[in-house]
This record gives sequence, C-alpha cells and structure tokens, in this order.
Amino acid sequence: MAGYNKKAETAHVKAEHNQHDEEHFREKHLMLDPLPRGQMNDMVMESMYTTSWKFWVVFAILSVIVAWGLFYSWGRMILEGLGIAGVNRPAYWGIFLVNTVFWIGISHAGTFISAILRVFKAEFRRPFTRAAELMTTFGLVQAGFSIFMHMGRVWVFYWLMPYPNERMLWPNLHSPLTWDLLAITTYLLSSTMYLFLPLIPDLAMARDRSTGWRKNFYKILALGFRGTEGEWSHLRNAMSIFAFAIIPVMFSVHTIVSWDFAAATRPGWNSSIFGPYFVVGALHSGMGAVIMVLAVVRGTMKNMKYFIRPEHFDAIGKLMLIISMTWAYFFFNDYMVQWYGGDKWTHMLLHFHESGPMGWMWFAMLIFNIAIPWAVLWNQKWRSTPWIVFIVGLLINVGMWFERYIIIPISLSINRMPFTWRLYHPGVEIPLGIGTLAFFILLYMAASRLIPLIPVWEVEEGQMAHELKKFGRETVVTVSELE
Amino acid sequence: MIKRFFDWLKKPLGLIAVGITFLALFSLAAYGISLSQQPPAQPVQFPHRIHIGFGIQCLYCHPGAAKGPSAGIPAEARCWGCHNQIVKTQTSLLLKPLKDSVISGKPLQWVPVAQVPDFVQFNHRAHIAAGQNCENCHGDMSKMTVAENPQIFNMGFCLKCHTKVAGENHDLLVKLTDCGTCHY
Amino acid sequence: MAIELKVSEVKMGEAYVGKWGMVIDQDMCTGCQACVAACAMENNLSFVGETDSGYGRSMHWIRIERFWEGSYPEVKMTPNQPMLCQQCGAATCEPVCPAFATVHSQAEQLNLQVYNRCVGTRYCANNCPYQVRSFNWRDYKRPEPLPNQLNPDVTVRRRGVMEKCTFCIQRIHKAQDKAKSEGREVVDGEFTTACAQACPASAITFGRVDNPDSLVSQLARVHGHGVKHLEELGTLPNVTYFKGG
Amino acid sequence: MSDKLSRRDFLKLAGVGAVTTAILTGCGPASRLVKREPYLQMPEYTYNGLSTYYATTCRECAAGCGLIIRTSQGRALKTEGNANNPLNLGKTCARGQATLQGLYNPNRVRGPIKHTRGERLYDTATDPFNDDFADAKSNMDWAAATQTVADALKNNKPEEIAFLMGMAPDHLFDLVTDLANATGIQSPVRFGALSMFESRATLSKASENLFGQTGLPLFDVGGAQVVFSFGANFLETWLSPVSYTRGFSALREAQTKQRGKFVQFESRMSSTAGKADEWMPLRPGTEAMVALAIGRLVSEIRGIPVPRAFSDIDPLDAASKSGIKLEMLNHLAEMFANSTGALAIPGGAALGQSNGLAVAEAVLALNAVVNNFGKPGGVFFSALAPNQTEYQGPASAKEVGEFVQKMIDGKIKVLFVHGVNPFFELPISLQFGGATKNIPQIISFATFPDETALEADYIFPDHHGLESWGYQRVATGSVGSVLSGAQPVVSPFYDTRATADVLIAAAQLAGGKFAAALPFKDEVEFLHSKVTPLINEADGFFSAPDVNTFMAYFQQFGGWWKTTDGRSIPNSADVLNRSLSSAEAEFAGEGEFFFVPFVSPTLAEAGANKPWLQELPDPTTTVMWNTWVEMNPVTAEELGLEDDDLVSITSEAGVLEVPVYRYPAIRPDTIAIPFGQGHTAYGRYAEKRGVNPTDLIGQNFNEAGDLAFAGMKVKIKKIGKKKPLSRLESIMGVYGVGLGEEK
Repeated sequence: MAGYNKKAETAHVKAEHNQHDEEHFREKHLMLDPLPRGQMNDMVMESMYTTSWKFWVVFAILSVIVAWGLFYSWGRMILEGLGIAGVNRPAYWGIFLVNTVFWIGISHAGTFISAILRVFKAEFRRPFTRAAELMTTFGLVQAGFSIFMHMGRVWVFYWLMPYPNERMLWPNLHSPLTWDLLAITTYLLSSTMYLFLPLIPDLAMARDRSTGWRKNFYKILALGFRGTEGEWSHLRNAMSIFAFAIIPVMFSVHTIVSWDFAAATRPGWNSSIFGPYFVVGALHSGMGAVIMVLAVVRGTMKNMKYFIRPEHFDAIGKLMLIISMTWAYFFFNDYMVQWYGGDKWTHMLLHFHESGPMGWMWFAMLIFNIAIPWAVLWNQKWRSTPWIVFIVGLLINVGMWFERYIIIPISLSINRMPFTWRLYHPGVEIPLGIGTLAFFILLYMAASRLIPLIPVWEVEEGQMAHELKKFGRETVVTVSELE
Repeated sequence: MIKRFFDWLKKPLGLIAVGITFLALFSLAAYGISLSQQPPAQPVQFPHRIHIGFGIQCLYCHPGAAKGPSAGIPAEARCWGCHNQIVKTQTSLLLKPLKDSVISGKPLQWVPVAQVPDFVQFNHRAHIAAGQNCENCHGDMSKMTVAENPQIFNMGFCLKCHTKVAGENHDLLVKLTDCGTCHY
Repeated sequence: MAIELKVSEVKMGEAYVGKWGMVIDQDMCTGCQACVAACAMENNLSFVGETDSGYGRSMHWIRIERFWEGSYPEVKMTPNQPMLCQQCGAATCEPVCPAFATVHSQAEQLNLQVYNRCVGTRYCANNCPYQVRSFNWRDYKRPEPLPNQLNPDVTVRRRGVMEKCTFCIQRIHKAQDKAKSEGREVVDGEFTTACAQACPASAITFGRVDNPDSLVSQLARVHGHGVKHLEELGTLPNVTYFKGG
Repeated sequence: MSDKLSRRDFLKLAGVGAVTTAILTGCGPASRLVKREPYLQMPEYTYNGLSTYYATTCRECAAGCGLIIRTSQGRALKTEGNANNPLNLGKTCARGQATLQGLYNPNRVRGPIKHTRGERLYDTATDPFNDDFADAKSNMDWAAATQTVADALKNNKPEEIAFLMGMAPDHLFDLVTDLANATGIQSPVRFGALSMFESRATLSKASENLFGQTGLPLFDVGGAQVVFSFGANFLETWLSPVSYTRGFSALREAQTKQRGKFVQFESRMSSTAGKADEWMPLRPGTEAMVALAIGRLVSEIRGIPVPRAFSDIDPLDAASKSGIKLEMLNHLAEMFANSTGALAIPGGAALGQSNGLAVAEAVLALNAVVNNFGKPGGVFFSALAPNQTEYQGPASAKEVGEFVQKMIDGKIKVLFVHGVNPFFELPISLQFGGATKNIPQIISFATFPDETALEADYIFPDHHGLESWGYQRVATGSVGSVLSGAQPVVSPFYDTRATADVLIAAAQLAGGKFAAALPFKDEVEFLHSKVTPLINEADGFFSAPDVNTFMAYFQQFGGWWKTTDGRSIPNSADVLNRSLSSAEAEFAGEGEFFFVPFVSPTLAEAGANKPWLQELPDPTTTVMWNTWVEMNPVTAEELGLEDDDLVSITSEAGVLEVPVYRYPAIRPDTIAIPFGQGHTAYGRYAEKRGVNPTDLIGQNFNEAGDLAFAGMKVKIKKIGKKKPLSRLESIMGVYGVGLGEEK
C-alpha cells in the first residue's frame, strides 16, 4: 500500500507535465483512483489500529493539560467564584464567551461540509465529511464547557431549562441567552445524529473486521446494520432529510449567538448585520480548522495519503478564499455603517478598537483574516500544499479568535458611562481556554482511533460514480447520478 | 479485562453484588431523605399538646407573630412564670433542662422546625392580619408533642395559597406573586 | 409565571409614570460619600479589598461620578453625579435575563434583582447602560464579629450573584406593613432610602412620583429642568437629576 | 446578657444560615443545624424581629452629631442621624455611618492587658480578609487594672501625673478636669490631628485679637449669598462638616432664593473647592495678601475710605505674588462688594503656615468691611454648650510640644492616654515617640490596638462609643447651645470598661483627696451630677422635674439643647482700624515644591480601621485603600512621572514613598498628600497601608501656636517602581489615558 502514498505525493508534480494523461487523472483524483472495497476497508481499519509511542505521549500530555486546565481550574473557580477569572465591571463577559463563540464557529465547518456540500453534490467532500462532522460535535462540547464556565452559579444551570415546577417559573423567552441555550442544544443533538447516521455502515464494517472489546463496541453502535437494500434506502432517506434540516439549524445557531450581542443596547453591538457576519465568521474559522485537521490527519495517520490528497486542500482552499472575501465584505459593511451612524459612543469604541491598548489585535485580525488568505490562497500550488494551508488555517483561527475578543471584552470596556471604563485582563480563563483546546484535540485523537475517520462507503460510492471516458482525444471525467 | 469484568457481572455472584450495591445506595438515599424529614432533637421535649390542652393561646408564647416578622421563641422567664409554681418542675426529669437553664442563666438552645431560607423575607404579621390561622402553616399543634413541620415551606407552598387568596383580584394577585414581595 | 410579564407593554413614548422615584440635586451634592457608606451599611454590601476594588469589582450600589473640564488653571470639577440604579420603567436589564432573576415588579414598579434566582450570566450588567450593577465575584469575607452588623431584612449575597440598588425595598415594605397595620396609606416622607436619609446636603429626595403632592414631584416641578440620564434609549428612568449651577 | 445571647442568635441565623447554604440554590435554604437561644428575660419593649432605636452621639470626630442607632436583639444594625439634634438634624457623614464597623471591628482590645512596650497586639501574618487572626488575650482582670490605676495615682506626685485626651469636649474630659483641679495633677491635654489640620487655635486666637473675645467663630454659610473660603475645607472635615454641609446646601438652594456663589482660595482643589463656582489657585502663603487686597478693592468699590487694615496693601503686588490676575481680583471684589450677604471664611491649610494668624485676621477683617457680624450669612461666635462658661479649645501643637518637652525632661512619671493616638497623629518631628521612653508608666485606655496602645505598659480598654455613657459639648455648628447625650445602644461586646468608671473606682481605692474629688458610685452618677444644673435652665428642648426624669428624656432625645439662638455677635468695632500684616508665609526646607497635607475626607484621623471607609473612594481622586501624592500633570511630565509611579518625597523632617496621582487641579508648584493612612498598628484594615504625611512636617509653628503643617517645601525624586492605586474612576474614561492619541 505504500506505493499509493508515493503516487499521491508525486501526482502533483507529474500533473504539470502531463495534463491529459489518464494516469495523471487517477493519481490526482481519489474518485478516479478506485481500490477494491476490501482493501480500502483494511486501510481504514489499519489506520485506526496503528498508534505509535508518539501518539500516547501526546495523548498523555493533553490529558494532563485537560486535568489541570479544565477540571482543576474550573473546580477552583466554582469553589472560589469568578473572582479568579479576569472579568470585571464593565467587561462582565470575557474569554469564556469568546471561546464559546469560537467553538461554535468551529463547529459550523462540519455541517457546512457534510450537509451543504452533500446537498450540492460537491464530490471532493467525500473522504473528509466525517473528519469535519466530528469537529462539529467536539467543538460544541467545548462551547458547552465554555458557556457553563461563564455562569456565576453553574450549579443551578437547570433553571435555564423549561421544566414544570411548583414555583411556576419558566426561563425567560425574551432573553437571547434562552434562545442560545435552545439553539445550541438543538444543534448539538442534531449534529450528533447527523454524525452518527453516515457512520453506521462504517461501524458495521469495523464490527465485521474487529475482535475483542472493539467488536462489542462496534456491535452496539452499528445497531445491527447488515447492509441490506432496505437498510440502505432507509439510511439514505434519513440522511437526506437531515442534510436539509440541519442547514437552517446551523445558520440559526450562529445567528442566535450573534443576537446575544446584537440585541443588547450597547454601542458597537447593536448592529443588524451581526447575524450573517457571525455565520460567515464561523465558516471562516471552521474551514480553517478543517484544513488544519486534514493536514494533521494526512501527515500523522497511516494510509491517509491515499484518501486525502492535494486536490482536497485545493478545493477547501478555494472555499476559504471565497469565505474570507465574504467575511471582509461583512466586516467592512458593519464597520462603515456603524461609523456613519455617528453615535458618539460607537465612534469612541471604533477608535478604541484601532488605537486603544489592544489596537494591535485589531490589525492582526485584519491581516490574519483577510490579507494572508488573499495573498496565499489565490495560488493553486500554494493552496494545495498541506503545510502552507495549515499555517493559513491556523492564522485564520487566531484572527477569528481575535475578532471575537475584540467584539466581547474589548468592546465591553467602552460604554455610555465613561466613569466605569476599564480594561480586561484575563485570569483563570487562560488555563481554562487551553483546557478546552486540549480537550478538543484529545477527543479528536481518541475518536480517530475508535471510529473510522474515512467514510469508506461514501468514497466507494463516489468512485463507482466517476468514470474516465475518452471524448475524441480528450479524456473527460463523467459522474453518474447515484441517489 | 473489562470483558472479564462484564462476564463476571453476568454470573450469579456478580448479579448479587450488583443487587447489594444498588440496595445499599438506595437505602442510603432513603435514610438521608428520612433523616431530613425527622423533627430535630430539642433540648426539652416540649409538649405543645399539653400546653394547648390547658387553653394557652399561641400568641401567649409567640406574641411576635401578631406584631412583626418573627413569631419568636418565648423567653424563659415566660416558661418559668408558670413552671416555678408547678411542683412537677422540681422533680420531672424532662423539665430538668429548663430548671438548670434558669438557674445557670444559660439559655436553652432550641432548634427551629418551621424555617424559610434566609433569602425569603417572611412576615408573620401580614399573614395573621390577613386572617390566616397558625395551623394553616404549622399544623395542628394540639396533636403534636415536639413540634414538627407538617409541610415543607417551599415556594410552591407559598404560591399555592397566595394565588388562591388573590383569586380574581388582579391587583392583589400582582402584589402577592411579585418576586419583590418576598425576595430582596 | 402565573401572571404574564408586562414589561413589553410599557412602550416608548407612552405616558409613563413610575411609582417610586428619586430627585438628585447635583448642585448640592458635595461628593462626601455619606450615601455610599449608608447604602453599604443598610444593604449588607461586601467590601472587596484593594486589589479587587481597583479592578472594577467594588460593590458600591451608588457611586459618585465626577469629571474634569478644562485644564489648569481654568480646570473645573463637573458637578458630582451620584449614579445608582435608575429603576427604569422599561429597563434593558430585564428582558435579557434568562432566568427572570432581574424582573420588573408590577406592584412597586421597581427593577427587582432576585438573588436566589440569579444564575450569574451577567447579561443584565452588560446591558445596563448606567453600569450600576455589581457582581459577587467571590465570597467576600466579613471576619467575625463584623457580621453582627448585617441587616436581617436584606439577604446576604454569595458568590456568583448579581446585585444592585433596590431603592431600599426592605424599607418600602416595612413602611407599607406599618401603615397597613395602622389602617392607613404610607405618608410621603414617612420613610426614605438610606442614601437620602444620610445625605448631609439633602441632595437626594425619594418618594412617590405618581403622587403630585409628594416632595419629589414638587421638586421636579419647581426645578423644571431635570435631566434623566440616557433617556434617549427609552429606558424610562425614575431618577431625575438637576445639574444646577 | 442579651447582647451575648443575641449575638449567638445572629451568628446562627445569618452566619450558619448564610454560610452553610446548600449548593443547589446558591443563596441556600437555612440549615437544619440552626439553633436559637431565646432571651432568658425579654426586655418588655422588645419583640423578636422588630428593631429598637436608641439616641446617642457620634464619637467619630469631635463635632458631636446626634445619632439614632437601629438595634435588633442586642445588635447595632444601622446608624441614622438624630433628627432632633439641632447640630445635624438627622444627617450623618460617611464616618458616622461606618461607626458600627468600629464597634464590630475584628481588631479591638478585648480586655485589660499588662503589656510590654512594642509587643504586637494581634497577629498580622495573614490576609486581612481572613477570619483567623487573634487579638492578644486579656491577661489581667479589672480589679487588678483598677488597682494599677489607683497605685499610679497614689504613688506618684500629683504634678507628675498627666492625661492626654482626645479632642472631644466630653464628660470624661470634665471628670479628669475635676480630678486635676481637686488633686493638683496636671490638667488634661486635649489634642487631635484634626485640631491641628483645622488650625482651631489660630482661629480662636485671631478672634481674640480682633474681637477681644476668645471663641470659635461660626460662619453662617447657609444664609450667605457669596462665600469666599480661604482654605477652609468645611465640606470635608473642618470643625463640623455635617452642619456646614447643610449650610452649603442652603447656600445652593435655588428654589426659594437666589443661588449663592462660592469661591475657594487654595493651592490644591479640595473636594470643597470642587464645589466652588470659582477656584483660585493662589500661591501658598499669599492668602493674607489676597484677602487684604480684596478688602481694599471692596472698600474702594463700596466707596468708603480705605480702612487702616487694608491701607498698606497694593493689589497689583498681591496679584503678582499670588498668581491671581488683577482683573480677577477686581471681579471677585465686585462680587463680594455687591452682594447683600458676603462671607469670608479662613481655615485649613491657609492657617497652617507661618503667617497663619495673619491670614485668619485678614480674612476675618474681610467680613468687617461688609460688616456681616451677627447678621444672617455672617460671622458669629459659636454658642457655648449648656454646661460651659467659656470656650475651651483643644491644645495647640505648640502646647503639645511643651507637653512633650516636659516628658523629655522627666517631669511626667505616669501618662494616661485616652481617645487620641499621638504616635500616629503627631508629626514625628514633635518627638513624642522618643519622649515616652522617659516615662516610667504609660496607661492607655484605647478601644483599638493603635500605635499608642502598642507603646503602653497597660491597656485598659474603654468601651466603644456606642457602648458607653456620656455627653459631648457641641463646640460649633449649631444655632443654639447643644449638649449631645450618649448612652449604650448595645451592651459591651468585650470585657471592656468605661474609663470614667475605672478612674472613679481607682480614685476611691487611692483614697484621700482622690476619693474626695470623685465622690461617685459610677459614671452614670457622675453624669447625673453634671446635668443636674440643666434641669432648671430656661429654653430647654425639654424640661423635667427631677434628675431621673431629665436623664430619661436626655437618653430618649439624645441630649439637651436650647431652643433659642445662643450665638453671640463679635465686637467688630475695632477690626478695621488695626494694622494687619500682609507678610508672605515662610517655608521650611530647600525643596522646590510646596507641600500641602490634607485630611482625607473619608478616613480622617481614625477611620482607617473601618473596611468600608477604606473602600469609599476619595471624593476628589476616587482612590481607595491607599495614599497618593497629588501632582499637576505638567509637573509630572517634567519629572518624567506617570500615574502610579512611586516617588520619594523629602522634606527637612523626613522622607516618604508614595505613588503619584496626576491631579489636574493643583498648582504645578504644589503637591498634596492625604492624611489618614500609614498606620503601623490599629487593626488589620489600617495597618501597612499607605503613608503618613505628618512624617514630612517639621516642628514649625505659627504665631498662634498651631503647627505650620502647610509650611514645608519638599523635593521629589522618581524611584522607578510602580504601586498601582485602586481607583473607582476609570483612568481611560475620566482622563483619556490609554484610549489612543486623540480623545
């Protein structure tokens, strides 16, 4: 199987010389490079089983970080109060909500790739829908952690749930936070189900190819899937319903998150464009995260160079470029309209963003989110190179995190009562934020060794649908409608 | 390892172990709940029943109920006013703590049974003035020896009565179900 | 809730009359902090120590703001501005609380903060344009025997709970209870808030704004040029300021 | 009894109830572990849950405002002003509000202690917000303590026994005075840092010089139309701040009369000056010159011949020396001359200079030119308190200095200290600390473990003001004659004993002339003897047939006062015909900056141990919990200083390290430091916080014997370290610091 790796590596170089070669098509495009199904299954199984000592070292380090950053620090904060964090008057919201918004943003990529691209039959999506979908679920877990950390009395979180009680009290449906809670819960549940449905055939595959505790594990999860005609048709129906249904959920979640800010009577927040602006921002950071994950998976996991090829980085890179442009458009729109609004507090705030003590962050945000993607991603060669897009994805994520930091604690520093203006200096938020990041990676690492990261059936389905045909002297790719 | 453990659980011994663990946890929880429902130990086994039997009014010993927020526990001088004339006080073992307390000047430590959390600002006076009787909340003391609470004073208990009393009177309902009426 | 929330019914532009209100004469206020101390003593406010108080975490329910105009030697201190909860008729803090912990009192027309319902999202504080809410960032300690001084009529707040000026609602209730037990209405001036009671310059006046004969209503009429802060936001504040001078 | 029980009651109610709250509700339901102890014998007027109110007198400063304390079940809950008391009419200041934090202070002296000088009285190792640091244990009983005092009285020559007492003219001062008069021990010396910063002696000396009568002038701010204040910080701590604030409020009353104008002359804008319509930052030391120049201009405007008092002054010269433009002087003079109620007040730092007496005379003379004496909005002599025949001011700094000299000379063998903390309040340059080494026995009656108690051989703690009996004469501020009465509102919290009781008992033990001097059973009997003459006085707020009924009313109303105007009118006939000095003040030291120490309006001399007073923002700078030095931003820039930069300030007398506050309203050649912090003892909240500006004040007096505390020049050096100050204000929002280049 090692031969495929080499081929994939060299495919790109060859392509330059031999544009119309059939062999070149096969090397470049996964869909045109079919392998026997059994072999692909074995490759995926092997990738799950292979763990080097490095994996365990990283795993252990991350576990320690999670134990310290997340659980110990959070426990301390619950016992001592939010005083050990950096929140103050007027920056009542700090990095906790920055992280909440950030992780919800990350989670958007999965749905975008696996639902929207599925609905639009973008074929390049096939090998990495699951890798992206996993990010949705695990990202939302971190968002949940962050928002619960943020609460002053997290032990009474259940008061935010609507449940009948003798006090005759319900959550306040006027409050954007209540909408938030409902939206995030809905999104977490539906995206988990949407992760699970396409996973069933792969779990059944893994069940059939494993022994020991893993066999029991997959047996329970596969729900007795045998691959009969009826099962497949039910599964396809369910998936197409979910793929359509989850798209509005995805859009609503980040819109509602944006309403937490837009619905408030604060200078800088009270903006009607925040909904789409936040959705695009979420996709921006989400696509950046997907490309980082793919680069890491391709580089570290066995057999992945066959499934994830430069063509995929190329395709995602194009998407990133478009999203970056859209984000820039919304940013400019928001900034310009607010500036023209002429409100003195908004002016002061916009000025503070640029030239206040955290002004560097504002410029860094623009460079990372706009300048660098535009400068790099226009070049097909660059955007097909994993390490380059990895760095671009990383910078976009940092930039988007900065964007949320500017919107939340920095904007909160300026309000209509100048007597109370004050800067925000993070405290225990830093270990907690690192903890959520480590926990995300930890979950992902564990998942990569527990569930098939590549939807083999989906890849095979694509490969069956694709064909190379000669049209005169030209070799063309044809795709047949499957579903 | 895990598999062996699960296999073991399926064996009779394992099932028994599961059963015992479950029962132990359940009975601990039940014990905890029942403990919280017991009337607490009091320094004197004060029989409300007998005192009410003598025809002593509630307000004789708890006059604060008609005047202000707290009904109050009577000063020992009030107990002693009658009891020092009763021969049994000198001999009864049950009354010894009272006697000792009066002699030593160290007050008895009563444990209140009818309590609301400290974020509830309850006022007895308003309730008495609104025509509520003591037993509506505190139960029929003439049947109790050591005071115990017939019901848990939680918000549902308060609101049930408040909404009932207000009935169709909207202004009264607003006042009686306003958060700020009890919580500040 | 058994009764529906009615905040949304109070719309901007409608004639709104609150119930309790305050008039603050900034020309008289000397900034002496007596009101701040009185409020702290009455309402069991925690002191937070040097580090936290310098980091915007002090628990003052009322603060006295002053700015500077001009530069030396023509510098002037702007009139001291006691800033406290404005008890808005259409408060921005209320609709954003997910738990109804910050809720409008229909009976007293005040913005209540129900400590025991608060889950600590701090949205209300973000959304308060006056920035008058204080959050219990920690369990601030009162070493023994300082707790002896705590007012039993006011709940002692713990960590993770928002708090703010209540217009001394415990005094309102006490006065109402007393009046009711005597079979009469509360008389204007019968009681007042701790800050107004202490103020040596009598810059703060508290009373019923819905009663045209009360002292606050009279003062508002006599002055005639009172300012309600950030009124343009439609918050319908119940505190009127006179800049004077 | 009731106090102890109800304290426990409370602990369990609020303490256990609040602290052991269940997790699920946060504020928590009351715990089932709560125990309640009933009263053994319930006071007949008490009901559980209902408050009882007691009238008493505020002891936080010497003004003598009446208080009503709300108590419940033996606990004092809240301070309210006594609306009957004509001095404060129901109002209080911040310090009065916080008096309960003194009563329930975690660091109090808990019983009589035989003490080694310098030994710590409480643990200071840990965090002040923790519960667990213990005060020193009492190691003797009160019988032994009384015997110690008796021995001290008996075994020393009377003239070698001295009393150093607080500023308040109270019953204890009367008792000690009686004792001194009858036995020949030294007359008690009354002193406080406030009297030093108020320059009381200068004010009364100037009155004596001008009007031929000693007394404390009373300025009717409320009745005036235009008020010129030369350094008098009457809205902060000066003489009787609550009463003067009420006057200010009346001055600004715009509903029924024209709004009065107010001009303040001082080099640093105090919070009083912050309320002024015009702030005149004159050069320190030129106050007398400016006052005389205005006087001259006023008489010119009014078209009267320039009186002798103002004849020597050249307004142009005054203008150039003081830094106030001549047009401005003319404008001010017009304002003063054309007003129907003009008033000029001397006070504060203006008098605390080498020419302080001249300043006071010049400013008082300014009143003479508009002849407002005895008129509404004018100058009066304060009403003498009911059982007082002549004005008795506290000792001036010079007299204290003489007292210290006696100590150094070994002429004092026993020193009793009550109500004053000389180790903290007196400048180091007066050498009180060193002088105590020559005294064999020091007995402190301190309620709190202050610096002086730390250097005493015995500490016999007095009750807190709210636990004690007494009365206090109101020295100034009221229209009528007022004797504010004090009574215990709670029973003593610790094993403390009223100093009056200790002295009476000790005098009985000492026998002889001591016993004869104080022939009383206890403090209350002494009080009865003192108020008995008032029963027959006319015009009282109440009258009673006998002393017991009188005392009952006295307690109920919180004192006794006359309903008539007790103020007397100064004899101003000769004022303008005197020649008045317009000399500039002389400043001690080499430095380039004038140094103005001022009393912190929220802490004053004894507030530092009350945590809520520490957390009150200063009215001008909003700094909490610390000391700062105010410096003009221009000066700071020249010296390369930012906010919070530590600087060392050097005067002839000493060195201090303070963080900088760039204060926009201070002369560039002046710096100012508040007095109130810098304790080395005095409880966990006071200790090791800030610095004491008296360390910089040298031993210079003005002609009236008051300390020339504002007569120093200092040098400033950057240290290069920072000490961030806790401010309530936003440095970004108020000063535009850190917002970017433009604001």
